[in-house]
Amino acid sequence: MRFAFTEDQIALHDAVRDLLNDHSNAAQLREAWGNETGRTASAWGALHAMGAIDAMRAEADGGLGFNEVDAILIAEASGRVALAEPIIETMMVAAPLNLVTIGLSAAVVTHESPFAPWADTAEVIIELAADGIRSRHRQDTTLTPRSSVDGARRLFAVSPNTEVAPASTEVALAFRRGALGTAAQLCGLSETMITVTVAYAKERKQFGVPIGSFQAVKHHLANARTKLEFARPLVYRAAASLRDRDAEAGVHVSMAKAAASDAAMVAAKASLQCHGAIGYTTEADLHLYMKRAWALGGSWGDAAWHRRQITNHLERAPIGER
Amino acid sequence: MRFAFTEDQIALHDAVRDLLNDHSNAAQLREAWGNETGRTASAWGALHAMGAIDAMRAEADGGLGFNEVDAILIAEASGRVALAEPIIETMMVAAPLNLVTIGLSAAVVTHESPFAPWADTAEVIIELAADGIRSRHRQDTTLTPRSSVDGARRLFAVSPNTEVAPASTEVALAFRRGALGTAAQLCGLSETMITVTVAYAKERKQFGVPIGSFQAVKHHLANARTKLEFARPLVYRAAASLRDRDAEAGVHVSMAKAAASDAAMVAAKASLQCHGAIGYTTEADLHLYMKRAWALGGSWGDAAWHRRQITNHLERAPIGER
Amino acid sequence: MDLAFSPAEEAFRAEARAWLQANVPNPPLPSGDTKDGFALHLEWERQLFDARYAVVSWPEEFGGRNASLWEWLIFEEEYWLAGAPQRVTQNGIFLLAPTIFEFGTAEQQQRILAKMASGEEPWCQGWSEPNAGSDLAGISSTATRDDTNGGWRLNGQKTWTTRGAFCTHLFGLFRTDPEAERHNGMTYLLVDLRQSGITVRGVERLDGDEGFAEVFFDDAFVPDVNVLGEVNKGWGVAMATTGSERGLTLRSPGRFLATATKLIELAKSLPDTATPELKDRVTQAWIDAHAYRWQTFATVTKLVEGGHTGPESSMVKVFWSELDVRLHEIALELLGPHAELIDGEFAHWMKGYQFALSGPIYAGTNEIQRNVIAERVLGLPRK
Amino acid sequence: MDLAFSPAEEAFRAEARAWLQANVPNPPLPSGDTKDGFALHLEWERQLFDARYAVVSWPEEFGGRNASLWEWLIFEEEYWLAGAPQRVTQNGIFLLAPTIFEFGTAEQQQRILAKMASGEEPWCQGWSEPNAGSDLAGISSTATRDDTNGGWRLNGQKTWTTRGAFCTHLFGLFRTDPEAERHNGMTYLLVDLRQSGITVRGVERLDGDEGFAEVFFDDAFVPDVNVLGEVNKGWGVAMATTGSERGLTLRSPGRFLATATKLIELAKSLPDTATPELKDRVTQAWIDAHAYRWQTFATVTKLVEGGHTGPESSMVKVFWSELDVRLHEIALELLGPHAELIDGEFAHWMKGYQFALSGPIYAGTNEIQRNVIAERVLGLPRK
Repeated sequence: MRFAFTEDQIALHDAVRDLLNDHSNAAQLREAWGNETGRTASAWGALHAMGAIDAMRAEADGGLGFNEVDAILIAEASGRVALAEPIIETMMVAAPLNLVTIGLSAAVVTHESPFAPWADTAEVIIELAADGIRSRHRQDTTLTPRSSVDGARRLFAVSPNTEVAPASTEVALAFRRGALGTAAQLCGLSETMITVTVAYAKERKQFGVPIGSFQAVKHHLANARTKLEFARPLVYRAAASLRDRDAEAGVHVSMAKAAASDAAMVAAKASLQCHGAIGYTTEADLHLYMKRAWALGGSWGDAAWHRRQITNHLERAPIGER
Repeated sequence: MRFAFTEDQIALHDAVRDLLNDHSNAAQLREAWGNETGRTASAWGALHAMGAIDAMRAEADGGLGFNEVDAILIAEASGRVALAEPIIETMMVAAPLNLVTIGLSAAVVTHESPFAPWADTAEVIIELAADGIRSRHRQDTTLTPRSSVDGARRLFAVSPNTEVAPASTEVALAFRRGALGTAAQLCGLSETMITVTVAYAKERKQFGVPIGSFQAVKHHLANARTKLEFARPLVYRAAASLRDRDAEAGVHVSMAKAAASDAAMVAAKASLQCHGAIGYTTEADLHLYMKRAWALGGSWGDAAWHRRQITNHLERAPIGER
Repeated sequence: MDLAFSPAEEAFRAEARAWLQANVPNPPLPSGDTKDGFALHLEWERQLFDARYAVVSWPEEFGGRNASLWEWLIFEEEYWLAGAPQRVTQNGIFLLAPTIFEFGTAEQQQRILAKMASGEEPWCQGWSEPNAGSDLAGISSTATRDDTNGGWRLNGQKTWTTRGAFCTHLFGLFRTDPEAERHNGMTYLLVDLRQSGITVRGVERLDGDEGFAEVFFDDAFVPDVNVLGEVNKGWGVAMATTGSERGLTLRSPGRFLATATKLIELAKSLPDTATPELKDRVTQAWIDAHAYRWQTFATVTKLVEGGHTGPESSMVKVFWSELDVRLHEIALELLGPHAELIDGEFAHWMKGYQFALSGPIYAGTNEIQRNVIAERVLGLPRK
Repeated sequence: MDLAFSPAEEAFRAEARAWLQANVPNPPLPSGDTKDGFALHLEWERQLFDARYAVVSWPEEFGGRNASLWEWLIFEEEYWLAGAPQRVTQNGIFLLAPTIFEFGTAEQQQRILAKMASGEEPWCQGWSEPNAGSDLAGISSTATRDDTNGGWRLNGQKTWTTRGAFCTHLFGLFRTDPEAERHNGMTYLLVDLRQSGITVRGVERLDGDEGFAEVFFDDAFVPDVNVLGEVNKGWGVAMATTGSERGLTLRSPGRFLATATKLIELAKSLPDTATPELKDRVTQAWIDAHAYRWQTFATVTKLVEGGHTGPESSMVKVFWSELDVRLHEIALELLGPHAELIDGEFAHWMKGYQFALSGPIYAGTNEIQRNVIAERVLGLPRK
């Protein structure tokens, strides 16, 4: 048993984090909200250049042969900056299955996430259906734009695919990777919301003292931090279970997504309340992260949906399972 | 519309409150915990002498002809002192149906409250069954004692009654009166738990100041007080609906019991936490009220059970019902 | 205890319901927190005013009906049940007007009230400043005596002024005695925003609407006739208003009953996602909306019989604001992956959620309200 | 990241499981917080000790197995899964012993540890005083120098001393420098309770057991060999212990996993009352128990690799204590009107609930812990 990342994994994470701080900071994210595609100017290219986008592709296919544990810290780092790029869809869903050309992006729809983010700039639209994975080039689909509360997250309804699905056993794995990557992003978002709120609470004064010295503010943020502390290990464990093709990996992913979604909702609410009125404007950066958290909390199965999968599992499972 | 009690009703409440402070204070309640019957030495007699026990009996039958609104403040006052007497069972269930001799006590079992409190000192055991009301003299039953966490609340399982139930339309009314009286008691208990905790928090010092000056303690108690503030009106409204034989009275009683049970659980938890270790001993009075709250919260249908009745109602009801 | 409304009250309800059914805009108006939407809302407010439904509880001379508190509550229930628009005049008619009725001169009442209610002169609230939010007594905007012109010169800044970019007038507190400390030396002033010396900058709210404003004062002028109450006694005057804000008038129970009803409809329309655990939470929220209604009825009975409300209003503010958040949270959970959409048939839930999130923050954060409950309702020590 | 235990660890698990299955008392022992129950528990502790399962992580010379942290965690999982009794020696072996290993002399270790682990000399904790609960630095019990006898004379009172009425020894803080303020001038002393000068009065706990005690000192004697660490440096020594209390050692994840498993069994056994909304909460609690397990695994990995734990342990304490309450609350809701019974097949849930309620209070209330999280994990200002 060793429940920690390797030095290499951490070094890679740090490199991705530094890259994203350069290419996807709050100002750059605001630009993405306002531009045509909703995507950042340079983050995708930079991530591609360092090999992150295609990291989970086999080395023979031009990737780095990363497994889910290798990739999960990249996903978390992308969440920390609310990266406005289809990284989970591409890095964790499409690329390891070789469904997209190296360097290009994919869009994904599932029953639990029927609108595909950034589909208009994707090479392929992938549908994770009950009976298998269907993949089409964007040009072969009709995209209908929908508006997300997250202004950078350009959503599209996709015209139905009437093709007979290719038989595939990978659909469960692909869905789990997508849900897991989203859970990791939610952990990153929680961390950022707490960080920006702590900074604000140390600086903002009322009644002659920083508002962060009030016990009510402290306890809001302590609760959020504690929720995150106990969500993150479930995400890392699910990553390892997926890597190991554990028979229970689906349950572990559901635990991770449920916990990460809940933690992000708690962090969002605590952060907004501690910001007070300034957090209620778009002038504070908080809303950039909070709205992404709202969107991702309900994507790839919300917390209640994942808990239901676990409940169903527990009704079948022998007692004592862990 | 006048949503308030009359001066007469308030005067009667005050008289009952004063009487109970004399006959059912914490010391007297502790005696009841230790004695053979679990009942107080003098409260029942005193309540009988002032006419409270049989208040809901028709005047022609020797009562005061009280309706549910007249009686509800008596029930609440009895909860405030955690009265160790079967007052709800007798005053609100048995007496108005003339099922018990004036001055004597009744015990009641229902599907949702299968153990009858203080049955061994009751004249009659009443069963509220789906098909009607069955009533037997205590001597015609076999009582098996069960132990409640509330040491004064002597519970008994009652041998099955195989008689054919008399057809009765009163069973729903009787159950609602019992649930409503219990809801009122829970409001009284919430009030007392908050009161004793506020007193302790003003007196107990840590770090050189009263613990009640800490924002965390303040907010625990503010939450409890707010829950009570919004539970009590539902109890009073349900009393009036029952009095008026409103077609929706059953729903209103369920709203009252659900809200009062939840409020009492919040008050109990906040009170214990604010007391700290002293509340975790039986030397503080808090436990007398808290344990009664736990017991009554689960009796006559717990909060979840009552919410389910309302959910079922809402699924049938036309939209716009209020 | 009498739960029935009188025949006259029921007749008033029927009349209001009929008028609203005939007149409520359909499809609903766009948000009143944008420039164009605000203008459309003012047209609606004018229509209400002309039918004498804008301010039913006011005296007839100012456009009201002398309606009782009960009738006012009935009207509010019908108003929200009919799906009628948010009141963009609300900060004037619900927050400022009660203060003018209590502290204003006859001249002020004549000059201000009817135009406020008709929407001709919409009012915004100038309370908060960049360094004075929860700590309202920390304001630093000044009003300096201008004897030459018989009035006051304003300097400083207000912020988070709801709909400030669209209103013609502002009411607020300004420091008139620079020597006085904290709660003293403030004066309640009524400011015409349509003058040089005032700059209004719209601030984008969470939901993207320009619903907030920063208001900058640079020697703006307020004549003496626009002092409300006594000079240097503004804090006491303002507290009467914040009492209104937290009390009966801002968030009538009808509003949450209407939302709860819509939530039940939503759950019924989504049988696949309305799981028993979500339906249980819908029911809980529905119970809470009714609890708020009956708690209000108890308060109104007390007021009608000559009683007063006190710090209990802080419990009311905590309750409705957190109920409003819960109602919308449950709706968003019902909507699952559709919750994030701000177009289409469900968009109003996300919009409403964002609006609801302001409830625990404005009009005194719920943290401050809980302090008030603990200290002034329960008697716990301040320090 | 390697989620598998080694073959040796799995072998240890199998061995422990087999031994526990063969030896765990069945039916379960009565509560260890009564005089008779305590004695029966000491027999069990002796049996554990003889099989070298009492303190698996200790060196062999004191009765342990030199087990790794992983093996210790494995043993704890098996221990609770087997339904084995609460450890009545826990305050000694989990709170005092780590301090003795760190600060104790070789003589103290030889004299004290094995007898503590075997249950021959059960230890209780003398931290709290009537006026020093959350505010531990506010203690006023004194230890005065007795040069004649080469030791210290104790006066004052300790309270809420868990199982104090049944233990032979007490460890705690006493003021040795009356001039020093608050955190200074305290000494960590090891006290033999079996002497004149000490009066122990049992205090009834919430659940009716005599699980607490007040301990009165009236010139009781402690020889110099029973000073732990340096004189007047007791606060630092004690803080090492409270670190243990909040950290890994007191509440192993196995305990909550076992409760969560029992809760699932309970829900399955009560199909009529296990509504979907309650089952959803059961699932949530089960997720939380696993979250605690994996968070612990992350901490253990860090410790094994030479790292340290810091104020993060306050998050752990908040999490397990509130999880324990939730687990029992859900069980009581499943039991409905049977929840209040303290006899019969379900009685252990109400008993367990009452025990769980102490979790957010003792070892530093969760309010204090949240302050620590805010100030020392997040860096918010103290004042």
